[in-house]
Amino acid sequence: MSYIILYALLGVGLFVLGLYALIIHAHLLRKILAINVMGTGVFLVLVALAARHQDAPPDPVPHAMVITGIVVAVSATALALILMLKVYAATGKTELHDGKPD
Amino acid sequence: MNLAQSLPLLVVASSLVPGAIIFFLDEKQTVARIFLNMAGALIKLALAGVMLWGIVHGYHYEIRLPLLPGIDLFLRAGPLAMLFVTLSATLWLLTTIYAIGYLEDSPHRSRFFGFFSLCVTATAGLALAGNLLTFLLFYELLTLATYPLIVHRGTEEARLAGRNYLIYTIGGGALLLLATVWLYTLTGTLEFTARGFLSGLDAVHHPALIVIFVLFIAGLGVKAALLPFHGWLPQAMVAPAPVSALLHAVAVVKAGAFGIVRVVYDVYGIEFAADLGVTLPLAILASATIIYGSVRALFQDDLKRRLAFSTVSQVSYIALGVAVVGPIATIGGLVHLVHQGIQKVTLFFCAGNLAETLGIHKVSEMNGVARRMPWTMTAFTISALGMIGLPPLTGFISKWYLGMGALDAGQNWVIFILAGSSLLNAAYFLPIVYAAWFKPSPSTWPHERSFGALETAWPLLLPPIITAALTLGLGLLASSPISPLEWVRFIASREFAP
Amino acid sequence: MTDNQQTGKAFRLLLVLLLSAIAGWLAYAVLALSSSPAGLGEQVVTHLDTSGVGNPVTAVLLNFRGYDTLLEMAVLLVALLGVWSLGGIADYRESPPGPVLDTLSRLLVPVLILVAAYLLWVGADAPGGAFQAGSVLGAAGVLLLLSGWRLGNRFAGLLLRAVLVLGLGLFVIAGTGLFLIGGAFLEYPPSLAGGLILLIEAAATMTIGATLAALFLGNRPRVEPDK
Amino acid sequence: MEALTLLYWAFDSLLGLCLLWLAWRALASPDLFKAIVLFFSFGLLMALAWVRLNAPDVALAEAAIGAGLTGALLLAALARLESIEEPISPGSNGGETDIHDR
Amino acid sequence: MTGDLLGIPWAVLLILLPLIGGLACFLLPSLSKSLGLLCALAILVAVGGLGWQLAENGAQRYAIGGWGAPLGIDLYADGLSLLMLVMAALVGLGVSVYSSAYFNGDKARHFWPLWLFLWAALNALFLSADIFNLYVTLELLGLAAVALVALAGGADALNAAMRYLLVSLLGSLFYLLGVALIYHGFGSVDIAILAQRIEPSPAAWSAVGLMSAGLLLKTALFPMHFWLPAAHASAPAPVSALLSALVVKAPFYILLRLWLEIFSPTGAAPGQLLGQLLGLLGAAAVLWGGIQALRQTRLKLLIAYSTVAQLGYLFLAFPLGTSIAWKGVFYLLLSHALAKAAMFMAAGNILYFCGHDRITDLDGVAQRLPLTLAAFSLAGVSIMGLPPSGGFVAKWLLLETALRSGQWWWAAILILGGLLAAAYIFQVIGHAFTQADAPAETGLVPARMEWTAVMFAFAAILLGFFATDAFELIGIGAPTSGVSGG
Repeated sequence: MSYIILYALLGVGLFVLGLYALIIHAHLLRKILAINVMGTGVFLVLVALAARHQDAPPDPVPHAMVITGIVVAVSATALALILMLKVYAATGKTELHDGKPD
Repeated sequence: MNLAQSLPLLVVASSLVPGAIIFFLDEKQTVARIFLNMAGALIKLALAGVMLWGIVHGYHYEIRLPLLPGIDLFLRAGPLAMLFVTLSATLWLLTTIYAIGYLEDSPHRSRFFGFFSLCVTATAGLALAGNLLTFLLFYELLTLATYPLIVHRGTEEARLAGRNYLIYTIGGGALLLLATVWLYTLTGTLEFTARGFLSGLDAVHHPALIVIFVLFIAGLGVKAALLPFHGWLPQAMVAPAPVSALLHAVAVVKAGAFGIVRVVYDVYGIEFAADLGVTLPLAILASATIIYGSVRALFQDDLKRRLAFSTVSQVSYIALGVAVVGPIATIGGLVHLVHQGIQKVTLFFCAGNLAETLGIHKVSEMNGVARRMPWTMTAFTISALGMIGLPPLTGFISKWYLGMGALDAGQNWVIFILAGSSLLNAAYFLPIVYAAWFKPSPSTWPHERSFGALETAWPLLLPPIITAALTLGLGLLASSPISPLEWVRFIASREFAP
Repeated sequence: MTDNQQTGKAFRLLLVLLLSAIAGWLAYAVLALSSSPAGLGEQVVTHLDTSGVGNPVTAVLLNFRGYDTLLEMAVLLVALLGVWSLGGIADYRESPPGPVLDTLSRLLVPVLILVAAYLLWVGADAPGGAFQAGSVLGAAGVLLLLSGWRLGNRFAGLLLRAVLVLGLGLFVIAGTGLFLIGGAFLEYPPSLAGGLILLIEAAATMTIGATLAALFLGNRPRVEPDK
Repeated sequence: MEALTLLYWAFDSLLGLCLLWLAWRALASPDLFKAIVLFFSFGLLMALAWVRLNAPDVALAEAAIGAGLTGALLLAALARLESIEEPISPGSNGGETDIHDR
Repeated sequence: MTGDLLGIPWAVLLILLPLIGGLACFLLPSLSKSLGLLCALAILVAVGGLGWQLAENGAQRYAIGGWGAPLGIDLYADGLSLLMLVMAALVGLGVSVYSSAYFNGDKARHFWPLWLFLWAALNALFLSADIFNLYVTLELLGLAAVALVALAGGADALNAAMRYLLVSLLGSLFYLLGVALIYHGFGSVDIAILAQRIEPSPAAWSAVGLMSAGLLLKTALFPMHFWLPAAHASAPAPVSALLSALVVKAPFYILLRLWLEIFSPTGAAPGQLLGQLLGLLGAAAVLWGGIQALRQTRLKLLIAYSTVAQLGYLFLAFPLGTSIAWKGVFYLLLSHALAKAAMFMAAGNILYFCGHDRITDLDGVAQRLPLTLAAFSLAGVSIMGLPPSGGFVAKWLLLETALRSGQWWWAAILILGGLLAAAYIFQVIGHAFTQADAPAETGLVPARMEWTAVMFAFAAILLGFFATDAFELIGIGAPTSGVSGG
């Protein structure tokens, strides 16, 4: 029971840290890193709480969810990176220009 | 879907179907377009006749189509509905003939006649509406159908007038929608019933009903050109003559007045409205509009703007007739619905003829025009005198009944309003008639077009003559069984059962 | 966020406060959760024998929640489609691979392929399975791409697309097949379950490997026979 | 408290702190390359965390995809970012035209 | 014959058809156009089958893999999902026909597989009854939508696509954290089971907050709408139609599902508070969207901001909460989808015809594309909520609930929103009646593109007449049962 809480809290911490970085940093690559860190945070919460009963073996369903999540995360990251490169090639900037009035 | 049910639908479809087809006609297919227009108009007139005859013999024509959960699209050919449908059918036929002549070779005629037919469909639907929702549906459809007609010419001025028209009518429509929904939440039904369906509601709702009444009058007042909401009407004169004729005599303005009649008689019931104390303010508002309209008309040099302000005042006679509680005043108000329509359409036809053949737009340019265009000017004079209210013309009858109704209801101040407005009418019509007949005509007209033997093209000349004859005929034969006066008396009897 | 320093600082402070409040609340919620009843663990164990696989995670991934995995394969494919539809980007590796990379990749790639096969096989009863094997295969592909190897023209067309589609295609075909022989969609009869899952996993491994390598490359192999 | 649970607690808290510190440095470091390398090591340590939560499948997936491939994608993207930087002046209309010169 | 026709699991077919179509289009790019259209028709037939099946034996629950709810994943189809599927099928068919003329060559090769996968994601999302499965469908939807937006290729499109991708991922992560908390709190991810097990607890509240925040971000409700206008305006025309009509409605559908079945039982005081907040944000969206739409100089941006405003209407039903209000929302979803698709296609035609969509220079164009302008104005009638359109029915029902429950301020918002819509739509239509010298030498815009736009607009108007029997279909399985009658 003991270390589960630690990892679950760590998960929440990573989630919030990633959110902070996503909002603060303008560079697209950093935003993508932040999204990945947030994702890892959520997965940590999912898996940590799955093992909260010391005696029983951990609940496999969250593990399957996390594996699916990781694959989804990597595909999203790949698309994001290539899109970032295209944005850079097209606009010459690695930040999102909000030219249009909000 | 037996015949009794299909008739109201057929009346609405008789202008919708040709309109839909005309939209897709190419500009050059004039024969097809004329045929479709005329066929639609004649069929609608025939159907209206059949239904008129049917109602007198006790048949019922109504149809219900599911629209909203709990409320249907309900078309019912009651006597009041038939009054307006017949009026709009006849005047649509004449205006179509006139429009074909007027827009001889101008661009976008398919688009014009398409929306023209849509307009009349909306008017017919609005007249036949059996409940407030159906009325609202066709009321908004009318707004959408008339906007393209106003901006038909595409000039900057026309588009500005169109924009103004929209601001007023869309705003009015929103108020009407709010009032209708609010009423529905209070009563749970929107069906028009002979002496209103609100008398049953308990007293706690009365303040809400007053506010709803104000919303109704505001929403309908926009189209009926009541005082604060009349601004769009004079500006809409920039539209071609058949559109001004259609707007003022047949469709838009009458829709507003008809709406007020429906709301007061078939939603609130005249007695319940009187108890609520809303009829008097309406009467005052109508009277104020009558006087205001006539006064403004005095100072308009442009002929069509003068006629527009005259309409603003004339339509309020109907509102006045409705607001004065009593069967005779009701008859006066309702019959004026028909009479004003016929007289005003004649005046606009004549104004269109003057503009089309001699290029005259200003009253000051009309000296001695009667010698050049005798037939048009006789029609103009007959209708003008009818407007003033000289016996034996139609205008006199409606003012007579209005006056008698006011006396009967003890509202003596209405007599002064009627007298005053008749004087004002005379003040802004007689100078025109005098100038046209007795003043020497100028050497050359602004830009004269000759049409051979006749003073102007026959499709431009025939409609005003017919409507002028109607003005005269309905005046003289007012008491004959088939006249609108008899029909209105038949309607009023239902509203005021002893 | 090119705001000037002063508001920048205030904004960051506010943001930190807000986010730490959210973190605090979430931590409280997670703490409260730690005492709640167990999840679906035992149900998975009870049904494990009829799922045709020993490892509970693979059982959940491929059998109990197979539909999730099917959609997730579609996600992978859509990501690749998206990357390819963005048009090409600069292919950075011009210079020939250095000697170290060259020998390393010659040694490592066969080993990686062997590891992938092993992971795939062992996935039935021990930790492993399609995704892990696929990603190791993908790593081998990346290594090859890094050392300058490119797919020959003949393979870059329909064949490559066939491999990319194999995993999802087989999954869908298996699912509909199972339905046609009378079960629900994707309902493995216990007897067939083991073999079928292994077949699907093999196809998935190939597809995931190829897709991840293609995602790394970034643009569609230029030679398109049937453009 | 026997020594073993004490040891677990020490290890977990150390791992947790290290993960948090790595994530924070990865997101906040000024140099992009250093950020990616830190993210890389964060991924590997995460694999260790999954093992501690006895989720071996997830550990494998994280090591192979999370750290391995995502790291490779990030590094490739960074390399391409720099390679695009010199030839095309920012603001040109997309790098498409000169891609096919090879 | 009818026995087994009813037996076919139309729900599964609805998901597999676009998936297989997408795979086939990817494999054989030269045939993609015909495959795509074929697939669109097949899906329409499948939706018909499902509708008939629902009408016959009520709401359907289909256990995938035969395992049943807590362990396996269930598909659940009731009136609400049928409505969304019909919407997706209609808009999908129209967009497919439009795109067959709009895209050609290399762009078409990329468009069709992405579009069919997006359609598969939509159908899977509308049918799924499992909140983690909804996460995967949301991701699939997001990635496909981003790729389609980026298909336009220009700097704006790429920039908008990037922002859209980041927002979509952020929203999904919030949603996933909510799913994690709910799963560990109540032991299941199936909506029906959760509906029974859920009771107010810190985990439940934070899950409600997180999931709602994630979904609101993806639905672009007012404060979080910043990404929508750029994305919907710079995407190619059929894609903008898809985004506004379907993609942006999917997260709203999930929020609706969760709200009606899971969150409303926790309808304690904070639940009402959240409802009022959503209503407030919706009202702000209606006003802000309308005002911004008025200020736009480009047509597609105007339509995009109109979407922001119309989405605001959808959230007005949360504080109202009665089943009539939900009926209004359901009908608004459908009529807005059709009308907005028609509008974006009209804008696409104008862009296709004269290369720009600056509203002030529309004069010459409006004369030459009468059909396109007719489509825009008919669709405008529905957006404004003027009778006889579908939009009017929805506005009427919402107004009725607002006035009946005494919350007249929502009624004021509805009326004001309608006036704002009238303002920005007639601003565009006004240009149609200017003097155009040369008569229309038509034939430049492919007929298919113009006629699909007109068909959609006409359908939005016709919706006004079929409200009653549409509501019978939507009522199957009583999607709003969890809500007070009234």
